[in-house]
Amino acid sequence: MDYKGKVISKVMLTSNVFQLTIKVNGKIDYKIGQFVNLYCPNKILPRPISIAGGDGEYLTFLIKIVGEGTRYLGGLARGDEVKLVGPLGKGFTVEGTGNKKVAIVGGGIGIAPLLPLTGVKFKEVKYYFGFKEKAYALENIAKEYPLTVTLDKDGQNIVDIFAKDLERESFDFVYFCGPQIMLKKLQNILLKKGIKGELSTEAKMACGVGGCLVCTCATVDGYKRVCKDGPVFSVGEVVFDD
Amino acid sequence: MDYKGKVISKVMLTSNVFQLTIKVNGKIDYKIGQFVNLYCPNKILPRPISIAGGDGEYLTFLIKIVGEGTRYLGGLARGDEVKLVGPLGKGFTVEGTGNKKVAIVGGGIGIAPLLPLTGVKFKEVKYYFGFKEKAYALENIAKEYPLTVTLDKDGQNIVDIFAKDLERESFDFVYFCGPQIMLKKLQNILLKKGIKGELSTEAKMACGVGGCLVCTCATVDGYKRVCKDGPVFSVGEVVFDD
Amino acid sequence: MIDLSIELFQLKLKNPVTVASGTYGFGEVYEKFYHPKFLGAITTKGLTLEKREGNKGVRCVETASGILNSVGLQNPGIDVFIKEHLPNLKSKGALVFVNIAGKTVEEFIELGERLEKTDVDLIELNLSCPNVKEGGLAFGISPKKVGEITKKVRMVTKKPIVVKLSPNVTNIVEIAKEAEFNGADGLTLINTLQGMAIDIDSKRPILGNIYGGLSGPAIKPVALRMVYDVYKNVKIPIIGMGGIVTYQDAVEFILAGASMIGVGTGNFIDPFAPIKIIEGLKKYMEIYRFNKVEEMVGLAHSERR
Amino acid sequence: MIDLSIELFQLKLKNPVTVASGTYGFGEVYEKFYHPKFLGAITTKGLTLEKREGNKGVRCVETASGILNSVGLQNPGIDVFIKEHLPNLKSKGALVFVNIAGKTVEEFIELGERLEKTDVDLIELNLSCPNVKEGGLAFGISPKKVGEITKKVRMVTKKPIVVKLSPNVTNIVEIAKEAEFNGADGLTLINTLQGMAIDIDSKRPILGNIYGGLSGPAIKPVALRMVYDVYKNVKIPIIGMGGIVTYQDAVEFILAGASMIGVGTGNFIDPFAPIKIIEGLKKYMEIYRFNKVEEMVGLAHSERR
Ligand SMILES: Cc1cc2nc3c(=O)[nH]c(=O)nc-3n(C[C@H](O)[C@H](O)[C@H](O)COP(=O)(O)OP(=O)(O)OC[C@H]3O[C@@H](n4cnc5c(N)ncnc54)[C@H](O)[C@@H]3O)c2cc1C
Ligand SMILES: Cc1cc2nc3c(=O)[nH]c(=O)nc-3n(C[C@H](O)[C@H](O)[C@H](O)COP(=O)(O)OP(=O)(O)OC[C@H]3O[C@@H](n4cnc5c(N)ncnc54)[C@H](O)[C@@H]3O)c2cc1C
Ligand SMILES: Cc1cc2nc3c(=O)[nH]c(=O)nc-3n(C[C@H](O)[C@H](O)[C@H](O)COP(=O)(O)O)c2cc1C
Ligand SMILES: Cc1cc2nc3c(=O)[nH]c(=O)nc-3n(C[C@H](O)[C@H](O)[C@H](O)COP(=O)(O)O)c2cc1C
Ligand code: FES
Ligand code: FES
Repeated sequence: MDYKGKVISKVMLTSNVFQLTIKVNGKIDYKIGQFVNLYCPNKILPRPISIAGGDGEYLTFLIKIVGEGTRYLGGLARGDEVKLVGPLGKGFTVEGTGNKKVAIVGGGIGIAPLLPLTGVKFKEVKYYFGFKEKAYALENIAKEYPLTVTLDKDGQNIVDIFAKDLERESFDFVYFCGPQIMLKKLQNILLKKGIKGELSTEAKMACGVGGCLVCTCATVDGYKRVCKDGPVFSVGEVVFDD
Repeated sequence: MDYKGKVISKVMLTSNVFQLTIKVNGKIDYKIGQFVNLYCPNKILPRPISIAGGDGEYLTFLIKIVGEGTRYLGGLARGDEVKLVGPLGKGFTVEGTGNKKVAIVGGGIGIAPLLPLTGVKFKEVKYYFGFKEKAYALENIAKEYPLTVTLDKDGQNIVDIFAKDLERESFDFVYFCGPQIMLKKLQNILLKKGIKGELSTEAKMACGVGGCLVCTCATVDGYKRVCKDGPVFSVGEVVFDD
Repeated sequence: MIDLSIELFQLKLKNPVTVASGTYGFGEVYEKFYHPKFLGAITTKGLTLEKREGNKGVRCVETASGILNSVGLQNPGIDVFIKEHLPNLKSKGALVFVNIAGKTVEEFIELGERLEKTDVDLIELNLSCPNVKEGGLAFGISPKKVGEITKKVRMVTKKPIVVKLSPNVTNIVEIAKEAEFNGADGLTLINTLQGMAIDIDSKRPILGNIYGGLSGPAIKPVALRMVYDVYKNVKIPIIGMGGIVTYQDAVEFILAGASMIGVGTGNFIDPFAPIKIIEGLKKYMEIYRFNKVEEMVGLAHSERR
Repeated sequence: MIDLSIELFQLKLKNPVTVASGTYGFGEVYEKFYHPKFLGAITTKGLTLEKREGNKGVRCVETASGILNSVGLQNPGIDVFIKEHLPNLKSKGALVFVNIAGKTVEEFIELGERLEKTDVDLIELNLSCPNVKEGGLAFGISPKKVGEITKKVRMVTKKPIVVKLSPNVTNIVEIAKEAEFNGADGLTLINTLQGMAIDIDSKRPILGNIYGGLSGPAIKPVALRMVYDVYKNVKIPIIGMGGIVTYQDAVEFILAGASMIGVGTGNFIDPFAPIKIIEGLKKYMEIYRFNKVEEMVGLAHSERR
């Protein structure tokens, strides 16, 4: 469960988003959508970060610098060591989707856990990856990942774009991740249309393994632990705040 | 008063003592015996470290790793930055000693503040530098500094050796620094013989500039601040514990 | 030979290391790191009579060398615990300390009665939770209430009772004595310090519950002081906790007077912390030639050696 | 235009930033870093009637994000201060807040009387020093004593009086109200939390005085909570302190209800901390379009915005 990772590369994709690739002293057999706890010596709690790719021996992360922990991670350089624990949480359901037409909708850094889905065989798949800032997007992300990226158009965000497509196109299953407000909007749309799907949500965590109950989110079955019962939940499960 | 230093070199002299040379963004006009506060990002308080040499633009330190702060400093590498404040404290009196025969007595890492005295002209000077561990001494220290080093002989420490010499030789002035027990013993000897001198003492510090009063030591005139009224005191001033 | 085992509360413990209530769930989630039987005992999350959902909104913030939590005693209720979690826990071969929290004196009695019929090994009375509106801290700051609850639970169970004290008081010694006088077999200290944090952008308290309990290395000096003071004034054993992450921390608490120590926030900082502490204690005892933990307990009180 | 000046205690302050008593000497030693007149006010080391040598042995240990100190009110005595230090301080153009500590009620009165005849700007009653045997904390934990001392000093001076409270209590609000009721013009909170540390090699408490006061970032969540609670319950202004190092910390305290903030341990962490805080406050007010500090005070109490 606990590993030492050696930094293989760190690439800044934008001024505050970077791709980190590490080699693990072992092999992490992960499910798509799972995350690891990365330890930052300048903070006492580890930072939960989704596995954005890799074969388990090598792991790739896509990380946005938002505070001291991620700033530390952003300062890592080739050869540095990083302590990690994982894989943690429940992943996306990808069994039995081979005959399904799916949409994958990601907002901002929320694309991270969705990226490994690019390796899954679906009957048909369409990506909706939206970014607020220009620089964040296309040129760099698309260069690094084998994706067709649908970009934010002026005034419209990725959910609006997807909703418009939904008017003339239908999907069997939707995977999505992004800011809370986006998750809420999209879940409402899917519920109304009766489309199934899974989302990955976030909460401030402490243990990351299900022991402390600080990371709960409200669901139709009461509070659940994002770290252990999630971060992936089915459409309709999570009850978002107003 | 506050500077940024760039590490020019770090040389391990023993397994836990290293010589650190930094280039300061400015020039620190220091007196021999003064110290600086080196900031360690993993600790909240700075670490007081004697200036062991250098022209003020370049500074050399001799540091022993004893805890987390000094361990951090020992991990610095060429090119790293280190924040420092100084010069702090009162230095040794070196005015009017040109016609004096002096002894310079240092124990272990206590030699650090004494090293710049090698650049002072005395009528005559004799060094007594003692080390507990073999490795600590001669080969490495003497290689780095233009010194004749008197080594600990079995069962005898540097104070014993110096005391024996005092039986057949006399000195006008003694500079010394080292563990508390050594300072106490040597001060007693000098008081008895009526020989003048100065010692540099230590205390746990917080501010380093005289504002907080945590670093006091007992003197014949009451408690004094080691950081501001010291660390150099005249023989007879400091009242050591039993 | 170094022997970490210790007899306490009429129990024979493998070693003096447990986990702090609320940081370890019901023992199952840390199994991927090590087998729970290696611990001296497991301490469960605080249990109430009825199921509790806990507090709304953000429940945790990291602070300088500490964390604030405001879980608010989320738990499935004592009956679910007894039926679903306890058998599994006991089957692991670990001693089980159960932390309970009543909203009223009667609830504490009821909780004690229900546990009396089970095979839990020890009952820890949580008279110090800062994150609930009723009971909790309100009881823990009153020596009288602490005495009363201890006495009444004492009457319904033969199991060892340990009273967990709050640091948010003027005089913890007075409260400790009251617990001892009324029949407690031991004391756990400390629970969390009340604190808060504010988001300077939204300009609102960060935690949904506004207040939270501060734990972790930041509070160690305070916890240590309280263990030291209480040790001087009571005869029953102390389970010390508050910021313990390394074996060095654990030794400090034992020297201050703790017969046993608990790791809480330390589990988040390093999931192997309890195991490393057990190994470190052994090493320390080897170096300083202690054979039994008992020889170290309270040594910091003796004259300069 | 952003205006950091603030009127408090019938004084016009350049800005709401002072230094915490005991961390800044009598203002002279930090002059090599910046001119004291840039501060809203200077607060002196605690003064007593007679000269005090302070505590023996080690007086400071670093802990996780904090420090323990046990200086024990070393100071030259009030008369030496008035004669030798005050004129120099006043000549700097800074407002001078004087922290005083009596062993008895009578000593507090006497200290107040002597200061009344000087040009100090404010008197801070230290009813919370954990490092002395008489007075200090023993007064600070008793609402009655706090009230009595406030009232009696009030009678001998027209200068503004601020009462400095201890966090080592069950109910700081009750004590704050007592000070307000008896005529305090303001409150300073918090003083240090009582703590200790043990050397696991010598197996003895590290501090010569065994106990010390914990300060620094570690205690910030506790200090913030107390400022927030007291603000809700009193009308007089609060000088907030406890772990403030950056302007973000300062903003948290102001939003919680502090009209002014003090930097203590922060001075050791960064000698320029108070100056950087003043600059940072300006920047923050610019971003969030505040014109006066008063607009920010206590904002965390208002409904979600
Ligand atoms: C299951 C899970 C998977 C995650 N996967 C990723 C990932 O793949 N890549 C990634 O970059 N992040 C991911 N995150 C978010 C990441 O864990 C946090 O951004 C990180 O912990 C922040 O740490 P910090 O020390 O940098 O910031 P902190 O100092 O903890 O916070 C700094 C500020 O940023 C705010 N903040 C915290 N988290 C976020 C956030 N997610 N977005 C915006 N502001 C935030 C805080 O409220 C605070 O104001 C994931 C989170 C979870 C729960
Ligand atoms: C004026 C002055 C000048 C100094 N000059 C130098 C110098 O030139 N070179 C140098 O190496 N050190 C020097 N020191 C000592 C140095 O400041 C300390 O060793 C350092 O602060 C320890 O920090 P740390 O974080 O590594 O250890 P800490 O974590 O603070 O302490 C670790 C352990 O080591 C013990 N300890 C602390 N200081 C010492 C010590 N000096 N010797 C042995 N054990 C100690 C502590 O009690 C503790 O148990 C000087 C001290 C003073 C006051
Ligand atoms: C997330 C979390 C949940 C907690 N829940 C409980 C609880 O249910 N009952 C209880 O008595 N203490 C609870 N505590 C307090 C801890 O058991 C412990 O007393 C405190 O955290 C201090 O120890 P530490 O610094 O090692 O964490 C909780 C602490 C944390 C951090
Ligand atoms: C070294 C030191 C000395 C102190 N001396 C005094 C004092 O004389 N009088 C007083 O009221 N508070 C004293 N204090 C307490 C501080 O003024 C302040 O209340 C406390 O340290 C919390 O603030 P901080 O975390 O910013 O340091 C002292 C604190 C320290 C660290
Ligand atoms: S982070 Fe501890 S339960 Fe989820
Ligand atoms: S370290 Fe503050 S007075 Fe010496």
